[in-house]
Amino acid sequence: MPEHPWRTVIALLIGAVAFGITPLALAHLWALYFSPKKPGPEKNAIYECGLESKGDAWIQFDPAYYLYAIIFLIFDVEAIFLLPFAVAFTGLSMGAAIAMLVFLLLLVEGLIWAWQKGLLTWA
Amino acid sequence: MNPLSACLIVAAFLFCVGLAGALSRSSAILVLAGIELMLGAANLNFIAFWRYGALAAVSPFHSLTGIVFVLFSIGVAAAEAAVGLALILAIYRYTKSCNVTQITELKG
Amino acid sequence: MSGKSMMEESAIGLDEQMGATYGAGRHTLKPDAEHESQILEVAIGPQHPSTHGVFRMDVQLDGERVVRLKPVFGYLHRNHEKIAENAAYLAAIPYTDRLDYLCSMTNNWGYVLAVEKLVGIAVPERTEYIRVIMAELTRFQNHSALVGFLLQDMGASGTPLMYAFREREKILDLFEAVSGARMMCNYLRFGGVRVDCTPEWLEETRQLVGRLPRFVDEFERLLRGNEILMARTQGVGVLPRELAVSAGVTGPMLRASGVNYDIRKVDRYGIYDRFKFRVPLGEHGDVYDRYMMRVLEMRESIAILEQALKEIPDGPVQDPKTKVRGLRPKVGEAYGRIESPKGELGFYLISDGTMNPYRYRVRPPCLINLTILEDMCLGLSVADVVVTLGSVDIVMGEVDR
Amino acid sequence: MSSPSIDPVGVDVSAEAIRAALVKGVPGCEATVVENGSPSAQHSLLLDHEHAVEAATFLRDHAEFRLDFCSNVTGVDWPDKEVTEKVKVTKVVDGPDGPKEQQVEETRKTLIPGYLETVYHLFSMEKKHGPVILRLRTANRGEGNHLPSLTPVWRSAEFQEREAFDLFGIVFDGHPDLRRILMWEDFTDHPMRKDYVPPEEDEPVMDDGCAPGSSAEQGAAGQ
Amino acid sequence: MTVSFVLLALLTLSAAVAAMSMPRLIHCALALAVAFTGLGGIFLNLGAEFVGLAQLLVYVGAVAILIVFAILLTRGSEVSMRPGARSAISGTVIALAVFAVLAHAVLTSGVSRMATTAVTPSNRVQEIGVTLLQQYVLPLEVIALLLTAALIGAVILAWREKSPAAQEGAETR
Amino acid sequence: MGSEVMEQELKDLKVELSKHGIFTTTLEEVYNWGRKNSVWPLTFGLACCAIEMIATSMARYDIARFGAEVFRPSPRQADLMIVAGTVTKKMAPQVVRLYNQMPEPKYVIAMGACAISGGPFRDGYNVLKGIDRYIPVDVHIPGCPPRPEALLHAFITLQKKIDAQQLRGAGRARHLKAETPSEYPVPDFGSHDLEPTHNDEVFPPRPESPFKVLP
Amino acid sequence: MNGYFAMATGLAERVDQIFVTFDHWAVTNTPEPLRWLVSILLIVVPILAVFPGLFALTTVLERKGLGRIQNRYGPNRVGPYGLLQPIADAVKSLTKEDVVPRTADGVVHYLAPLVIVSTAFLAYAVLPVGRNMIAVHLDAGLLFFFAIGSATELAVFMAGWSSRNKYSLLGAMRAIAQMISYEVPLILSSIAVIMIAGTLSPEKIVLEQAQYTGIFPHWYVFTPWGFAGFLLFMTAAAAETNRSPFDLPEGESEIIAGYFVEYSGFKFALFFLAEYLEIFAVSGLGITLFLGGWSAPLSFLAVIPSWIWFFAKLLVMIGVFIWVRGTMPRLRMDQLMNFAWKFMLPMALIDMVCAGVWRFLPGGALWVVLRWLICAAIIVVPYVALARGLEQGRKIEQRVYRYAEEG
Amino acid sequence: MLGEGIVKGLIETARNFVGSYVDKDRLVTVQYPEERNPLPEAARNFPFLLYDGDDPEAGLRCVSCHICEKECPPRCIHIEKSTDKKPDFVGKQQFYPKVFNIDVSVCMSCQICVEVCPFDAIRMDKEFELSTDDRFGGLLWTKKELAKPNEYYQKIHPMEAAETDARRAEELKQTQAKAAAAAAAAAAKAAEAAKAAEAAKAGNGAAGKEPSA
Repeated sequence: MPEHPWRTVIALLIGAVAFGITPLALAHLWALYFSPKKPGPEKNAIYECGLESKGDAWIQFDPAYYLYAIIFLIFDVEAIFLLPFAVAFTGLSMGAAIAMLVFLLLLVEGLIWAWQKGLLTWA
Repeated sequence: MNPLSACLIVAAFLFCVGLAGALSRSSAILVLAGIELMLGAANLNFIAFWRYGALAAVSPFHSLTGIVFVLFSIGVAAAEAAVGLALILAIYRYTKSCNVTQITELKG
Repeated sequence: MSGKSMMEESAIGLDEQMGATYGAGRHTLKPDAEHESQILEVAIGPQHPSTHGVFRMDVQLDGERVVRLKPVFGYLHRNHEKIAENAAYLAAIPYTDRLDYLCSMTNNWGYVLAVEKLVGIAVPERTEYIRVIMAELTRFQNHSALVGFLLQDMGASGTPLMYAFREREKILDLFEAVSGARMMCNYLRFGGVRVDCTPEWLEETRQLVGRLPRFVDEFERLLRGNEILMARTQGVGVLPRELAVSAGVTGPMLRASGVNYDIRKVDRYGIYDRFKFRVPLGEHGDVYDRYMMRVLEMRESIAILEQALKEIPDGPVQDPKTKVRGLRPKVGEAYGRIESPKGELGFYLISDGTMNPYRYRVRPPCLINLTILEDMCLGLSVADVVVTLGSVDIVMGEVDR
Repeated sequence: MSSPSIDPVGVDVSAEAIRAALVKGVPGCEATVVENGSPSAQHSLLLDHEHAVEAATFLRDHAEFRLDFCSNVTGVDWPDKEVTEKVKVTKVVDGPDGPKEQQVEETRKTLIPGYLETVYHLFSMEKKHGPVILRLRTANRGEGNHLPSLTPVWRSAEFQEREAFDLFGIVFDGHPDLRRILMWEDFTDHPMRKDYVPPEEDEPVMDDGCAPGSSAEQGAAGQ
Repeated sequence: MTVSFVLLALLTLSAAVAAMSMPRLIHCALALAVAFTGLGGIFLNLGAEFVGLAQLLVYVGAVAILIVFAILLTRGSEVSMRPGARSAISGTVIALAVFAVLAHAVLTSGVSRMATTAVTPSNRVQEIGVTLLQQYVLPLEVIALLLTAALIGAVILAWREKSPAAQEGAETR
Repeated sequence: MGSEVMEQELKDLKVELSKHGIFTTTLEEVYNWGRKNSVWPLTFGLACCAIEMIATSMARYDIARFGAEVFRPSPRQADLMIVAGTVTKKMAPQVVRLYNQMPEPKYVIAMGACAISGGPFRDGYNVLKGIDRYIPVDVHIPGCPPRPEALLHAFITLQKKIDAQQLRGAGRARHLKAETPSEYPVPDFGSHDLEPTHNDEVFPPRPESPFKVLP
Repeated sequence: MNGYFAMATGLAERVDQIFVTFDHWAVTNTPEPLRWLVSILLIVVPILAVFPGLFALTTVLERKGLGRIQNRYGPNRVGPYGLLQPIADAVKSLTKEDVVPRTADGVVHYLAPLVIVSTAFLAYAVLPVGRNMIAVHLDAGLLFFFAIGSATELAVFMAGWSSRNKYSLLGAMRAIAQMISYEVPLILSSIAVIMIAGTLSPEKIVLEQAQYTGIFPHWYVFTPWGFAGFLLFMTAAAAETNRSPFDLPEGESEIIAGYFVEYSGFKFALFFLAEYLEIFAVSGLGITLFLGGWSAPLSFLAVIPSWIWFFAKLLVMIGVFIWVRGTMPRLRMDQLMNFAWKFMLPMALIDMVCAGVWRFLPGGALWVVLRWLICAAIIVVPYVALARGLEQGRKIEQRVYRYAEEG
Repeated sequence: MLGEGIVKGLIETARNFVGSYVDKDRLVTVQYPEERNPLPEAARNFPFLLYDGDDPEAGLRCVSCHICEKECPPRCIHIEKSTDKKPDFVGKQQFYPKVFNIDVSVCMSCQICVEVCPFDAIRMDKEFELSTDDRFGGLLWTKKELAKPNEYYQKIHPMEAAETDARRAEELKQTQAKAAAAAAAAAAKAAEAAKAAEAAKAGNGAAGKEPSA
């Protein structure tokens, strides 16, 4: 087992997909044999509180989401660098820790800047 | 073909797919995506050489260079993606288009 | 193909619609000339979990911010007025039950009061007390249910609503014991009430009223200090005082904006001048104030109930001179109004001397309180709109009649 | 029960007093007191179209009246009435003995043209008095169904005037958003008018021709 | 060269091709996410556990989201997304040429004859951390600086200056 | 000769059927058991009755005991439409559309006088005289409004009805037949009334009913 | 006496390791060519059986628990105590018609629930549910967990976008914004643990905590940074999994049912399954990181098998989630985001610094209390400051009301 | 302090959760089909027609006066008067309803019919378990379904029924007394007449049959 960790992960993935597909397939079979599907123009229209849906849902969206995504991306990358540091932390000297603190502070600076600019306030 | 060259071929193909996309697609976003793919291909090369290259055997001091390089590369790519997409957004705001050809046309 | 043209269309349409700004004190939120994101037009309702029935708001969203909101009514327009104009005076009483279907007793009272004005009927003393008791019980259950619904709109998984309905059921049991029905009591009559309440009933009511403060305490412990509730409601859906007055907003909503106007105090109808009770006033006019008005008024209702239950005299419950069936008022008109739990509930009657009212008009507090819905909601997010609507306390039966 | 029309401080807001103030304060305003025969004694003021908005603003801003709260707005339909009266007329009748003046009883039918009416119930939140009742009447029930809108004076009239437009067909000039409010847009009738006839409905009936629970006279009850 | 490698390479490459050629932008973005996942899989397959997972975390979890957002924010451009015939052909031709050169280089260089190490070089996360903080401190700080600069730059680019009133409101909050 | 073949085939079919018989029966039982115990209503209240419907889901009556407290706001996930209150003509198209958008199997409870027949408001010009003019109704609850217990009773009635439905054969449930429609035409807003005023396919509800629609 | 004790511990050990032993036995008794298959099946099948089972149990427990909070019974008629309720729901969902909107993007619409379920299952690969009971031994196990978790966002987006429904798209956007915002504090608050434990492997983190001083365990939740980290982690976890009070993406009262508005039948059930699986997984991770994983809360309780402890802790966590759901209203989008970026993120960073300080302060006898106090101060002072900032910045206060003067 | 109110709320819900196991007030569910809260005496749902004695036809109190039909706000009552008459409980000849239908799918349970009925013929039932899948057949109640004996009324509304019964007994007594008085008067008259003339049989019978109203 330990020598093939990914094999287990792949097996789990396959199992999980099968777990999802099996009931869907069963439901499909059920529909095939017993309960016929009855699609229709009204039934398969978009739901909107009982009204006919006006306009498209696929519209241009609010840029506020984008700002958060950028900040998230930056911090996600930061986490990638923090993780090895954290693992090695117990064996590291104070100097290395301070180096990481500097790394952290540099990023926090960006955060504080964004905060002060009012970016972290959802529009 | 040994594993290393297989990796390199795959990376080269990936790079070229990205290149083809970046060159032929008119959407600036996809151009950026193509560039990301090319960066990914480069990362793959780093990893391949780290894994199969002789460097690790030669110098334990440099055994992790490939990995660390990929980490840095990921960081740079992320920064690039953030700024690039923001740029596209900013351009889109003024030209109402992120079509590369249109943008150049508009600039005259 | 569709993308660009649609975007333009909606932008143009919006500008045109926005051109039509009007009205005293109407706020408008003009969208910026170049819109960052496209306007999303969403219909909230008529089937929506938080429109309190079949109400619809046509909302235009910029991201999640509301830039335009048009209420659409009429999904429950049941022609109450037309039906009442075709029926005898008595037959309208059960229909008033179904106006604001949470508060049938006060609706009865409003109508009966108008008819009593139109005909000039005196009401026996005991009846006045019974009416006050019924009205305040109604107010209590309405307010508690409203707080529950408001929290439901805020996304609480039903717990406050369950507690509110737990108490409401007890009050409905009382209503049922005296009038025979839980919700549609059809209890008040011109010059009286239909049947007297028994001493046992009064005793039960006293016991229940004694337990009600505990329930309000529980409610307050559960909700009052909750940071999420405060964050969700404070500073949201602000209704300025001047606009509230101009728009004819009444009831707890008006008082939350700081206007001291309670018809129980102003008109002193019934025997409300005999009871000591206070009128709570808000300062900010936001959702939190409106919510707190309800909670504080629940406590005042308990105070009135205690006094009324103590002082209620014996006596007849029906004015013997009044002809309940086949009432035929003189030619004339009358406007009678009461402080229903939701605001000023008025009935305007014109008699042409026949058995049926010539004109029967309900002045629905809910509908008029909705006038300023758009003004309160502009610039808020959908979540806030839902909460603001919840704090207005509407019942579609009354809005659309 | 205290009388609601007199405020405890003592500002007289009876229809007559308001009329006097209006005539003085709004030049050219024609205000007529409409008497109310019922015990409620809520008399009202009939205003002319031209000065209605001005008069309303005057009442709203008047330091003593301060009628800042327009509570109730409603339409009333008064259809054309045919009044039948018996009149004694002296006529020259050709009798067998020559023309002769004779008292003849004749039924004369006069058509009183109908009109639509809007009634506004005003109160004061500041002074806590009221009601003051204003009425506006249209010229007729057809083309002349126009009235000035008081929504610019009181926001609370907005939906209620829309409702009167929807159900009675009164057109309010100057209303910011006059659309149907209760019925759907394509609906063409004004159902609260007295002469409205609801559409024929297909009623399920039993074999013996009687609808479940509804007798013949009930079928006509909707009108 | 194992079966898993071939499968992953096929997945990655086909997803990449799909990402670069599908007409609907969102589909491209989703295919791109699959390509990134496949690439991460190849990394894992090559034994670079940390990097593979980091690739998944950053690319699938963040970059793909960013691209999706960017697409949703610039929706007006979705109209003419089919690659123009001429540019597509020229782009493909250039890319194929580049590929030919690269493949030739790979196959003819000494790499293809190089003896590959049988064992995976050690890459425990702890060692990565130590290496990072002992050998590459300066690049690390530079990356931090770069990220901060990217954050600020991207935000300034993407952020439309609000009206003064709105900003005041934002600040008082 | 033809008839002999037919007979033989019929016999085979019977054998085949009996083989599957047990299977079908148990399947039917499980199917009905699952459906009847997991009826999720649509969050959908129209008028007064809606308050009693809410009361039914509240602590005193607790419809959750039957597993039916999962009020789903989206018709896609709902099984039961409780038409709780007056359906006005303005609302009727929306109700029909919501019904249409529910996936099969779906059930309708007409709660209260108004939903069944227009009730006290049936003389109104804007009131639909019963929702069964446009969509098929499974259970009617008279009352104005019906008590919460009455709704629970109707719910139990519906459960019994579901339990009695067959999976196979000519008598199988409506939604299992391919030919029965799953969506009904949505009426249009006319200038005086809804058009059409009722749907001939569903109204009057039973062919053998003593009631007929007179034009 | 000693003998008995040894026997008891031996027996406890045996019971504790019963599944592991069975696993070994089964694998060794399988013919060689099939061994890999059996060993994998013995890992995959239990995961695919136990956690969906737990999901079924949780749905009914949640409904009953909410019921009890609300003075009622909850489901109690389907099967004994209503326990068969989820099975009825499953049968119903399975036989329900599947409606896909006409204008929807069919393929993406179909794939979304599958992707979300598969990724939810994958997270269990690195969750130690008992002593020696972990599916995959990964050096970077935690990173694997987070990397897999981040795929959920795309699945949610797929669901919301492909339906082409306004509510679902709004819900999806909300969900993504929320998930990315809370993923940062989620990772950062676990970094504090990693710093002290010095490993990314969940099983090693548990082993670090499964030591006892006297009878008390070394759970990280008992340190100031661990306690703060635990609260931060669980708050972020609730937000990551869209649990109340962070259930905005499916805020019924606002946007109908969020990103799965248009899903019916079993696809809808799959979303629910995935959501609960994520809750279990992330709660399990919280337990692993802060609550000592499968280790017993007191040393002498270790006789009870480790997997029982794990699931007991998991049930408690689920109970808390239900309890919170029964109490709280929902946050608003801006508040949610502000809370994430202006409170959670700074607190998580400070928590990391606190963990660093903890490590560098000496652990001598006298220092134990002092270290504790210093670290607590590092946490509490910013907490108060940030909480104040959140409250005062938004002018949130308990108000006092005046009454009209008697007239 | 941030979190204080939330903790308070959590405590409150926890109290209710625990309370639901120990406190009757915190578990208020009445498990309907098995348990029921007793309906109060005044409870009302739909009207029914009362009859005295055993025969629903003969004992029906309704005299087909149409008052309820006219007063019913939703107009759900449909009555057709008979052409012949039958005696009521005091023996007076009255019409009876040939058809008496109530469309319970329309009835709004307002009780106005009961209020206005001068003959104590219509009362409100408490029965509410009336769900049916039969839209018309099940919800249009004819005389047959509506007629319920007085005992039923006494059972569901004991106090009200006692009052009504007492009043009716009183009425009956008065009528009988009147009849007796009339009979006595007639007898006296007859005796007088007998004195005057010998034919008195016919007068006696007529007086007994027709009490003065």
